[in-house]
Amino acid sequence: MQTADGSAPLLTVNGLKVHFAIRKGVLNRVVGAVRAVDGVSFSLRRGETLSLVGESGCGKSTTGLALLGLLKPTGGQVEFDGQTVRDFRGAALKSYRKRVQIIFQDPFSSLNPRHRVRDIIRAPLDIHQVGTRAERDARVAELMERVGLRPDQANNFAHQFSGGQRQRIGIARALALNPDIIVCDEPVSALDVSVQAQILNLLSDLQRDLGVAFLFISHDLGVVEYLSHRVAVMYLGKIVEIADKTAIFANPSHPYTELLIGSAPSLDPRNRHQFKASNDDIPSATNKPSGCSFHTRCPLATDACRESEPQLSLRDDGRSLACHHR
Amino acid sequence: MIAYIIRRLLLLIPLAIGMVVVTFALLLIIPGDPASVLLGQEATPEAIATLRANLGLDDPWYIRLWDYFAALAHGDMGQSIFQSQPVSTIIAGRLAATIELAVVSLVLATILGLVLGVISAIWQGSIIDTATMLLAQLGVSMPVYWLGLLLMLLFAVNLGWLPAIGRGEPLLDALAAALSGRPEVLIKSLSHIALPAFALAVNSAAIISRLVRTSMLEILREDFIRTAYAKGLRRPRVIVRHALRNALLPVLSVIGLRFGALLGGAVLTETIFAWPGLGQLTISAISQRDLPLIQGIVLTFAIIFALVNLIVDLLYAAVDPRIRLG
Amino acid sequence: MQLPKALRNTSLVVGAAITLTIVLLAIFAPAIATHGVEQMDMRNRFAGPSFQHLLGTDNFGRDLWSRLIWGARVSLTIAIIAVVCSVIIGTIVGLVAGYFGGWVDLVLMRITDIFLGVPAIVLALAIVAILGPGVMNVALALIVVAWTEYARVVRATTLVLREQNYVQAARALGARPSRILFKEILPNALGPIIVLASLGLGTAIIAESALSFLGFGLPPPTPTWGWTLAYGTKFIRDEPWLSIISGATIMITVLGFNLLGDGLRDVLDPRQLSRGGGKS
Amino acid sequence: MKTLLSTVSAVGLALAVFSGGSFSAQAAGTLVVGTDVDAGTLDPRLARDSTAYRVADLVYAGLVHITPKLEPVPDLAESWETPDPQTFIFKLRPGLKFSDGSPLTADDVVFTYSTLLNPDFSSPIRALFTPVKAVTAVDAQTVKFELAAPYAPLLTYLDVGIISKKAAESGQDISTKPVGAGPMKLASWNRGSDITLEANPDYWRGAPSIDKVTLKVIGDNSARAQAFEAGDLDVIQSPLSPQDITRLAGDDRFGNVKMAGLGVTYLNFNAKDPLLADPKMRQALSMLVDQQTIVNDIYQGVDQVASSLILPSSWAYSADIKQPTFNVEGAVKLLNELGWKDTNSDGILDKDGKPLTITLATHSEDPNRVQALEFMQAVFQQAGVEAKAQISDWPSFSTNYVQQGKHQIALLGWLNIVDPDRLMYAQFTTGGPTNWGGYSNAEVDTLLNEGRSTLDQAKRTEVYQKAATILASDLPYFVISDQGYQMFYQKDLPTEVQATPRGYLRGLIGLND
Amino acid sequence: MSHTSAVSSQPASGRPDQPILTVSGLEIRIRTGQGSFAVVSDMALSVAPGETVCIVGESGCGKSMTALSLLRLLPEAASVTGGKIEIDGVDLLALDQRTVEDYRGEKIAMIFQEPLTALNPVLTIGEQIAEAVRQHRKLGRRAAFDRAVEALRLVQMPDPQRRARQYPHELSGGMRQRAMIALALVCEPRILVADEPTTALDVTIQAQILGLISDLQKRLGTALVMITHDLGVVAEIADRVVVMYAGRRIEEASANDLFDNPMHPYTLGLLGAIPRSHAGAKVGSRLVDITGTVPPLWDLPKGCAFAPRCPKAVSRCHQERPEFEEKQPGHFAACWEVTHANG
Repeated sequence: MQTADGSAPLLTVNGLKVHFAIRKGVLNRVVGAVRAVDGVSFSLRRGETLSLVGESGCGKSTTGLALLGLLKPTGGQVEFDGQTVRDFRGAALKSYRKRVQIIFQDPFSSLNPRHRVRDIIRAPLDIHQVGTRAERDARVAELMERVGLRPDQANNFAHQFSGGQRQRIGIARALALNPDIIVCDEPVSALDVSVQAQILNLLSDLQRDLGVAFLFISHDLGVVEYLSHRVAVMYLGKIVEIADKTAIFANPSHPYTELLIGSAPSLDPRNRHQFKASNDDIPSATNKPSGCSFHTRCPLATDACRESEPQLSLRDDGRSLACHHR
Repeated sequence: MIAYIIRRLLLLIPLAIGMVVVTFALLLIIPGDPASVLLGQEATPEAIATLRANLGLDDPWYIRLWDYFAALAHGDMGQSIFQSQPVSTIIAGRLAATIELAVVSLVLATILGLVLGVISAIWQGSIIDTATMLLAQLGVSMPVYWLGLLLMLLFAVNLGWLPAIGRGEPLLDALAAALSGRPEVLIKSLSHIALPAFALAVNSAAIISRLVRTSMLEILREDFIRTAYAKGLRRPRVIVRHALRNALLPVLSVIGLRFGALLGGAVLTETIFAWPGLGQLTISAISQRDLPLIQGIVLTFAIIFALVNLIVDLLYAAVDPRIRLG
Repeated sequence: MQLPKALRNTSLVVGAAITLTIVLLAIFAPAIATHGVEQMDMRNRFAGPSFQHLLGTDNFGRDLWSRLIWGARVSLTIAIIAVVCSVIIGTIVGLVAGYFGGWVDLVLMRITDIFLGVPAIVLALAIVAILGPGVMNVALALIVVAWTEYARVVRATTLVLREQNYVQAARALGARPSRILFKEILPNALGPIIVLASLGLGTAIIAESALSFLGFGLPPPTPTWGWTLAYGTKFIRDEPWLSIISGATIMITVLGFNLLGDGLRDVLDPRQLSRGGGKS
Repeated sequence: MKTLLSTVSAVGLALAVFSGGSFSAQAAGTLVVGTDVDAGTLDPRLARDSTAYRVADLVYAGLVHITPKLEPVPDLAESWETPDPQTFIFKLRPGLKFSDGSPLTADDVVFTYSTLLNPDFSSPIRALFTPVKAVTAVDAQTVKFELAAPYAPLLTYLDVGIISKKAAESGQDISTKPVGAGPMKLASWNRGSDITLEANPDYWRGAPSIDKVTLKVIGDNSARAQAFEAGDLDVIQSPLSPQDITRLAGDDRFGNVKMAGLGVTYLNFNAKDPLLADPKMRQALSMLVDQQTIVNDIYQGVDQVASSLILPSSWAYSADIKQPTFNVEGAVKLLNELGWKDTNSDGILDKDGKPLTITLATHSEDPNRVQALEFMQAVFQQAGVEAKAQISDWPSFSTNYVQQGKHQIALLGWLNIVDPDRLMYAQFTTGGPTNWGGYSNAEVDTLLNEGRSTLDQAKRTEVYQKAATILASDLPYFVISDQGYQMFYQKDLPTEVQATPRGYLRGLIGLND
Repeated sequence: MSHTSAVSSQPASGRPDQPILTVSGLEIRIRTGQGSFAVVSDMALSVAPGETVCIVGESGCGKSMTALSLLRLLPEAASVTGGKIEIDGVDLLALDQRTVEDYRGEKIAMIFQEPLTALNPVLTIGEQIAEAVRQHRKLGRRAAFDRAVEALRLVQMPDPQRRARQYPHELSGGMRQRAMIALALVCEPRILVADEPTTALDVTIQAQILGLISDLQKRLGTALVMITHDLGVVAEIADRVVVMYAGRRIEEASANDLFDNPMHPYTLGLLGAIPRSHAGAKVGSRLVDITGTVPPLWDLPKGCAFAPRCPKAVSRCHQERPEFEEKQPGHFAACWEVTHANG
């Protein structure tokens, strides 16, 4: 698999924020905010896979939804192909919608149960009025084959397929308009291991053949390690470390990255982790700890961590890190 | 919590204004005029005109509406055209009777509904279940007034067990009388309310029993029921403490809605059983085009309905710790 | 897969059978009616069931059987018009309120609350009093009362459906709201709507009869069930047949719609549709 | 039916807990009377419903009292004289007292009538007193009525209850707290439910033999009848459902009074409608009204087939005056003569290509009228007249329809016809206030004016019979039936029963005439 | 009979203890409108005190049904139609309902996958645990509640006094699962059945909970039956492993043996499909792709259920179902293509 080239990034996210209001009182005034995504910056190059990894509630999915315009960002900028997405109107927005697609986690709820597979895959073509009707149908058949489905199943409904096959349908839909970027929101976490492997292989084949870039959102380090070029680790709405895959896995720098990788079970019973029954809990985005939000769980935490928030900064080895101690 | 209650009560204001305006508009275009009803067939056109002017019916609609709201702001619902009494006095006199009827039949409906619903859920698929649910189906399929007449025919006329019509002492007074050694007063009051309350309750009992059944069946499939069994709890305890308590939650919100339906159903029931409540008053007010009275009744219904729903929501929050009102 | 399941649902089968029977009777009323619907015979009032009069006669000596099956036409027509219009209005309001949210939702739902709050009887009587009795006006009176329920249910369903990933997917593709509402959301909201509508038909039939009972129904000699029952209740003491048969006709019809609705609820339950293989 | 009921009765066992036998409201010296509506007011000047009238009759006393034979006899007035046809002078009894103990004087009478005559007071009966010019007190015991024109019916209208001027002017609400000089006084009034009266020992004839009268409001006629049968009520009276009447009459637990009433049920032809302008048309359509069936089958024989505008209960009645009678062939023949023929054999008569279509209207509150209308419609239809029914509730029917002359044929009724004038003058004189059909006939105008200006009963009889004869062929009204009055009572009542066609209750509390 | 061979042989881990839980020849069927089909067939299991046996497999393989049957908690449509479940030599299936209820929580307890739904939302944590105590111990309300707090302390619930008075939704996922474990262990059962106890948790919390479970197991000497789909979890915690496919065991071995020397092609495939750097496999190479899907249980192929997806399948595999037999000492498999190493 080719790693991405060093050309200009296709997508640049700068200080993205998504806050949800907390309302209270007689007049339902806004009294605070859940800072689900709180200043996230990264870039994505053509044809590469960048993974957003982190535990539930860290804001990785919210980031993905905001990128697609499914949630309204509270702040920050998204640049696509040199243009700022928030300025997009009319045709520009339409073309952005065409070039950035999404694959969802849940293969059940992501396909309309009342539509036939043909209609589901053709929807992007219909909406953007690509080609004639016949051309669209031909494209549907082609896509189905591409993702490993039999085109003669086009008239079936989603519930007639297994989870893995549904995920293939979702992928075909995302591919229909030949996008530059596909946001994959936990695309395999609902699947059994054997099926998960099929889908991961398919995704990696597609990237190789079509040069599409993936923003891969996942909590599963194994999957991330398998598929990514670069990995961004998120914790409570912020990226704490972002680096090449090998750097992250071989040499995790942020204490949280370390904890995350160290928590993944091994596959070697002769070399077990001695997991501690410790009880430190993940704080929630509603009441984030002050300073470095990881300090409540961090073995290295000092007063500085409690008081000031470390910024994400580029280090000599090419990784970006947000930690006072590393 | 207090803020929530205040906010809900404030929301009542636009609702009430809206309802007054809608009712006003309806009454404005309904043909027929209280002046001529008041004066009877023999009235001369001049007399009708004089009365119209005296009643302010000739003023433009916006002045009449404004006057109404201005008076309402001072807590004055106006004077009934026909009963030469303040609307508030008339309604206050009738309200207690209607609420008594609605509450008694709601209690009746809830008890019946719960017992039948739980029984048929526990013995799902058995003859008891089928019979209960068929009964429930019949209950919702019967026109209330027909049921009322049949009940009256049977219990009051043919069997002579219960009085056909009218109301005894108000139940609370009757209760007090019974406590002070005059049980016959209470018996009389109960005997009067039995038929109308039952006729009114059948529909709601049927609806509640079906809901309880569905909700019970759903709860009985929940994981925590399995947990309760896994703890070694006996079946009756699981059903009462774990299943029923949770199954009551959806029932609670329906009871609020049913209360509204009961108030509506009271119109027919009260007419049949000569129950001196708001329902009867509504019919006569409409048939006399007693505008201020109709407005007052509508307003009263709105307030009761809103209050009942507020109480239900508060109860809901009290019973279900997951609900936070804010 | 669905058909045998549907057939195994007793409620559905019985409900459909009753409904179908009534509908067929209504459609073929001209052929099935044994007597003229307005043919009076004052010497033969309140006759019991006999070969000549299957269900006896009414207070004008008219054949009850013929009147009831002709009445089925009227009652069903009114109920269907009322329910179809209520469904259309309620669905559009519910979809729009649920999908767009914000102030659109606020305004639409307050309007719904107002209609819900004004006692149904006041609304219905007002409509009939203003417009005078007539099939469309009686239906309109029922619509004004009934549409709110559909609006509320569709709104609640839409609130759930709009968060579904397939709706998100369509939004991400830049689909217009009309496409999302009518192609993505509506088909999935149809289940509860159909269920509600079939229950609503029953409610409409009862409501129409109640209007007639209060004297606001269609004018005679239209053979409405409401009038037949309303007359029946006048004679309930001495001639109970009339009110029992006409009441039972209404009850059985409503029962049919209710069973049908309940059966459909079971069959169309989305949880059952989406239930894949068993969990391990 | 019986088997069905006994099956259902099993369900009733649960409710039997409440049953403590029968709940008869009857106790010594009390009377429970069923009534169809609650009184709107207890102010006799504003009374407009039967209950208000009945209560007022007990709580108040008027100058005169109207006997069951419709004759005015002295009540508060001891005697009266008419020095000329335009002056009535009443002498009050000495020592009259209101139920609150205060004396009743001529001032109270003057106050009662002068307020009643004030247009702003909007009394529903003001129209009856239109010719009255002034009411004055000659002295504390004497009241003088001065008229603008001779007005024969006046005396029969002077049973209006006299109210206490002092109470009214001190701000007491007469409508809810009545003060009268009648045989009873108000004890309690539960709106919508019941009105209880107790004996007034200060009544000039002394306290009645019944201590307490309760009027129980039960709107539904059948329900009221059932409550009576269940023993909850001692007395019920018209309006009653005919089918209940038949049953109750056959039950020997109950006493039964049946008499000619003071009301008529009639068809109001709109003479201004082009279709109905020709009396011949009205005659033809009248011949399609099967009075016999309507009266016997729908009204179950309680009412009587009417033949003219003069009621059988009236002194002016003559059996010789005849409206057209039911005759379908005759009607069709007449219609044919008028040019209406069934040229296209669709069963409906037509003329100039237009079918003969007519709208029959009534109001929805009275099920018997609705049935009568439906029946007539069927007969019209059979005779080739396309008849449409229009039924709406009373306020829309009266205000927006009949009173504006928008109807073609309306089925209506008049009540309280204590004098022939009351059914004819306002209704048929040209431009009369209740002449909704726009009927106009100079000869009738003259006769009716004459009828009210002479006090000579023989003369009046002649005049009214003449007018009625003309009207029976001109047919602005077709009178279908003369209403009957019916009362049922428990046979174990403590007093002797004397009924009046108006349903007043004095005859039940021991105050027989 | 195949199952007897599996049961008669002692677990390879070499524990001397008598098994406290023995399952043999277990068959579970589900009734439907059209008849019934087996979801678990010929299942056998034997667990000693302090031992951990993992049942591993993908969705629909019958592992959860097996777990539920151990407490006789099968859903209504399912029932045990054959075999034995013995706890301390007593056949659970032969007991009357009341005695089974006495066993639950007292002798054998269970932890479920999703602690949010497995706890009653309207009762506090403390109430729910105390309820279990009072069901099995003659204790007063107060004492039972104290016992519940103790149990919460045992599972290292922070601030147990306060948490005991909270409702499930007020706790984080990790704390809920701790509460669930406290609930299961409060009456010190000899056997603990854990059905995917960490699947719903984040990876760092999963590590804590796995640590907690094995910690407690060692301290209390509980026999643990763990149901999971995650071979990583298996590698971390299991003494012995049973791999299931389509309602049947296809391989059973000690954890070490299984990961060192997986025999059944399905096990091999599962291991190869895990995208994780582990012994021998290099990340970035293509994942093993088990083609196709699990066949529906009501329509199983005639021979080996895995044959249609098996890269090594021969014609015999499609005709005859392979016996589940000991291929090496303590290592069982059901596959025609795996030969007996010892004979």
